[in-house]
Amino acid sequence: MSILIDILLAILGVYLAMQSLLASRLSQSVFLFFAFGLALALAWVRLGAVDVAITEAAIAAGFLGVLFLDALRDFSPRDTEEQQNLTTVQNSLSRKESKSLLLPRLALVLGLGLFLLIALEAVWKIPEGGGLTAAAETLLPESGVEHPVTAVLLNFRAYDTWLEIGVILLGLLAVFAVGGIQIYRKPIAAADDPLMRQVILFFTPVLFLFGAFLLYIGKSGPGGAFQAGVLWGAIGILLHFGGIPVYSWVPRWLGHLLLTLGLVFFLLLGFLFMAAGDNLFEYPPAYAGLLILIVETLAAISIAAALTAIFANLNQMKKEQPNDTAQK
Amino acid sequence: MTELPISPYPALLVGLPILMATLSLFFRTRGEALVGLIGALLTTGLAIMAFVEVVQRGAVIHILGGWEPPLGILLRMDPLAAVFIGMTALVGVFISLYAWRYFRALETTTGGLPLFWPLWLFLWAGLNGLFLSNDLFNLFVTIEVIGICAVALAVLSGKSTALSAGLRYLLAAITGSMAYLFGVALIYGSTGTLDLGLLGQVLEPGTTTTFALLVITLGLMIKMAGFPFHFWLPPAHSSALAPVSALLSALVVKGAFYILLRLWMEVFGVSLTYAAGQFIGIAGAIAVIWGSWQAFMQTSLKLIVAHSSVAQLGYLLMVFPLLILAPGVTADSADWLSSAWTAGIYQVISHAFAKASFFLSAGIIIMALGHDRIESLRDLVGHMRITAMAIGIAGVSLIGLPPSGGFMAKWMLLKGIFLSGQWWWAPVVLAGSLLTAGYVFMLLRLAFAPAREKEPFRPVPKSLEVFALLLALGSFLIVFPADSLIQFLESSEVFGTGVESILKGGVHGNN
Amino acid sequence: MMIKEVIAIILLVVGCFFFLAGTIGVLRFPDLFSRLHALTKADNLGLGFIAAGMAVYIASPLAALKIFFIWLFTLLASSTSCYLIARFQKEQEQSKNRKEQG
Amino acid sequence: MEIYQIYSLTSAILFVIGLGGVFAARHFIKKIIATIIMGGGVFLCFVSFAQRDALTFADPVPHALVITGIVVAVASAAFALALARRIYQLTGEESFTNDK
Repeated sequence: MSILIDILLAILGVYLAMQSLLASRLSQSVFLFFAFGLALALAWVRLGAVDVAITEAAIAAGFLGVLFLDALRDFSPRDTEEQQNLTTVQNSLSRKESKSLLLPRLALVLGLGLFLLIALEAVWKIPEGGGLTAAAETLLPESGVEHPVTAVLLNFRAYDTWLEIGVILLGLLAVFAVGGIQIYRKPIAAADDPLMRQVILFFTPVLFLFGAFLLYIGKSGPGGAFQAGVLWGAIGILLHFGGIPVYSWVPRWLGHLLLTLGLVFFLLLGFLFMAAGDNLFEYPPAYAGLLILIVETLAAISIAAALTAIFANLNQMKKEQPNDTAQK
Repeated sequence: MTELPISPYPALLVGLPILMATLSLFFRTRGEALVGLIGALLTTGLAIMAFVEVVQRGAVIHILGGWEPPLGILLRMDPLAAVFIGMTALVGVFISLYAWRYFRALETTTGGLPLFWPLWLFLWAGLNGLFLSNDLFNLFVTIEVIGICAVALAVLSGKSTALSAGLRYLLAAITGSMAYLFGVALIYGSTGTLDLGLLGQVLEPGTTTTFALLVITLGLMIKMAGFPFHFWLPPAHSSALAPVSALLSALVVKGAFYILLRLWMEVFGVSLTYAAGQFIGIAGAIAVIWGSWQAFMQTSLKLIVAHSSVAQLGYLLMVFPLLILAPGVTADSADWLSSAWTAGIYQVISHAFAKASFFLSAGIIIMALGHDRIESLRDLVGHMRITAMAIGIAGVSLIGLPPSGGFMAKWMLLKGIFLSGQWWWAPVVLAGSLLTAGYVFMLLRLAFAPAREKEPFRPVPKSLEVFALLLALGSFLIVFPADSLIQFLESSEVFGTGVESILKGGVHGNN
Repeated sequence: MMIKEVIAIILLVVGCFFFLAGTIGVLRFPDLFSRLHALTKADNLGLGFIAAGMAVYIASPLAALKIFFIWLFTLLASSTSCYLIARFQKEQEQSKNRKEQG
Repeated sequence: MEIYQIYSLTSAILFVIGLGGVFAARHFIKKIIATIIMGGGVFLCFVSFAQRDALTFADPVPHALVITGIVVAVASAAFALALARRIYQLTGEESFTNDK
């Protein structure tokens, strides 16, 4: 019985993935992709990966979904018209064009099919590896936290996590590199709606509390810096939507401080203990729990700041006026 | 594994540039550049100290968090990693100095470009992290750091051609790293470890391993622009700003090659067959011919140099068929392995110096002329003696004429080819060199030709030209310490080894 | 089977019925406003029944409180977004009308 | 058939769908979505093996890796989106003009 749910979920996931790529309209594509993210989050829950589920729902489906929706506002209106034009044009063109496209498409489909078969065989015939559950279980008491995933993230493989916080900052720097550092303008399409403002103001403390809860609970259960950071980031994004660009209130140096806090503190703490001991990120077991909590809090603040800034910056990349001459 | 001495350098090599990068964020244009340059100089100093440490103590490790593999992550700096880190530092410091001057010169026209320094230092940290990493997943994180930095740097100019090329580059990079990560997932699932050293011992041949090898190789081939995945490289490299182009082609693509080399030699030996080596060699051979021919056909300087990168990376791939031994050949009897390794390493280093110099020179010419159409190079010698010299010297190294590093690489490659009896690669090497000579001499002929009309050569800071020349000279100077360098490398576990492919159960690992 | 399970199952079935009705409404109704109507009203009711069913099934006050909050927040979020979508659509139509007239 | 096998097979399918999408889709946004679907497949693969190797709890290492991976993938996707929007802003192009 329970396996039926998994099969249905798997089929749903594959269907949504296919459809989001095949959908003729861009908005359909994005909404189906949203649904795909949520289906994937369900799959994580089925597989007992609650941490991953929260992360997926919050950042991959939630944050990324918001970015895509925001992009839709820009791309979409022309896209629908173009699609209609395209279909009429295609009917006349398709004869000519399909011949030149048929062969590469056939090759692509055949190649992918073959690749899929080998891939399926490879995952089907995978030998039992055993994983690292046993090792993690033995060393868990020394890590300073009770939740194994947090132990891996912030102690056993803290280096990866540190670099990952760096990657989020880099993502923001990259977005800056595209559009220039212009986060201080007013948001585009801020809601002037009184109801939305009220709801946003209501949700702000709720989200903050929930984020803090996730941060604290990460020590012993699913939750932690990333999930909390995304929730706090959601506050910034919501406020931005509600016409309150929190980011523009913050002076430049403070903004950069918030952005880099997690990364730099994590590293400096690592260097500090490296000076005392042997290795980077080696925490004394007695203080490990406390240190991890501090590192996580600062990381969550940095992640929240970075996500807010990414959104605020992307929000401004609206095409000012549809340039009709550029469009063929 | 733990018997190797522990050293703080590996951690510092990653940590310091990132610290300086975040610090530089707090300053505006001039201050950012100053902090960035200081960061670059400090990192170079650190890299040299780390290199000396490895020379004195042999391979060193750093056990991050004090947790040993398989649960923890190990950084390992063996002579091979040390050479790559040293190369990055030497090339990087000249590019940094050039960039410092270059952006100062640009400041008057564009008001300066922020973000170059933090991104470049992040990139440097990523490269160091990649060369040091001994963990499959950590390698993924480092290539992502490198990928995002590289694309962000490539689009810094903000021109729409650069953005378009950048998006293509980014999509290729993400696809490549996802393919790589799929392989990592399968490897982890079948072995329960991510540590390269442990994997080399426990990995067993089978369908899953072979498929993992296939997707990892495909992913890395996309990342290093190996044929037929080279499509993103020429537009991305040619549309970036000069110091960035130099970084991208001299250093970034080498990262993927380094992982490929390490994984093939240290981890996937059990699944590699003779045919796999031949396949990747063919891809390299096609890249050499195709890239050189395309370079020959271009009419703008940066496009020539960018296409030439495709060809020069092809030579790197041609090392693999020599390292994968035919069935029945043992590693002891294969006396060409050392030559093949030397060829690979020297190709990496000499290409890094020569190509960086080439791109920096192109940047100088663009700065002087406002464009880089090659007809305008007429009488370059008369106007910019030093740049012309840099182009000439770097070109000679690319062709592989003695006594350059490029010559050393190609000579050793040919030596390996003939010793191993795989003579069919030899015409490719020679044809590639001839084509390279074609476009390099075409450029030089123009440079010496008398000017038809007065081209308005704007004055360019002399120091820029000097840095480009020094890099070009570097591609010659690396030949002198060759003996001691090879000796040093031979103390690395992996250097000079080959993969014996006798009676290995895997199916053909590559197509 | 215990009495609480029976109650839980009944509540869940009723919840599913409303979800089904809401989904059919989204698929079959002709325009955006009636679709929104089906979606938010029927689905929120359905979610409420399912939440109640789960609360009865788990039978722990703390969990019941959590489930209640889930329902409450969903209610708030979905009614706000419903209102915003409807408003957006209305504005679009108005501007379209103006364009056609002017 | 174990539960994890359903998901590991699905992971391969998703990976291939995403891979195909990266090459075949034309619109920038769809290409970006395709890369994320690819990533979703890869992460599913990791987590399905974590469930297989569960003792008292599921293998935490893949979970941690996947969390890292998701965040990294999202950062690059946000960057790609920024590029796509900027290109559209500057040129009005929604797909690579000389795409194969």
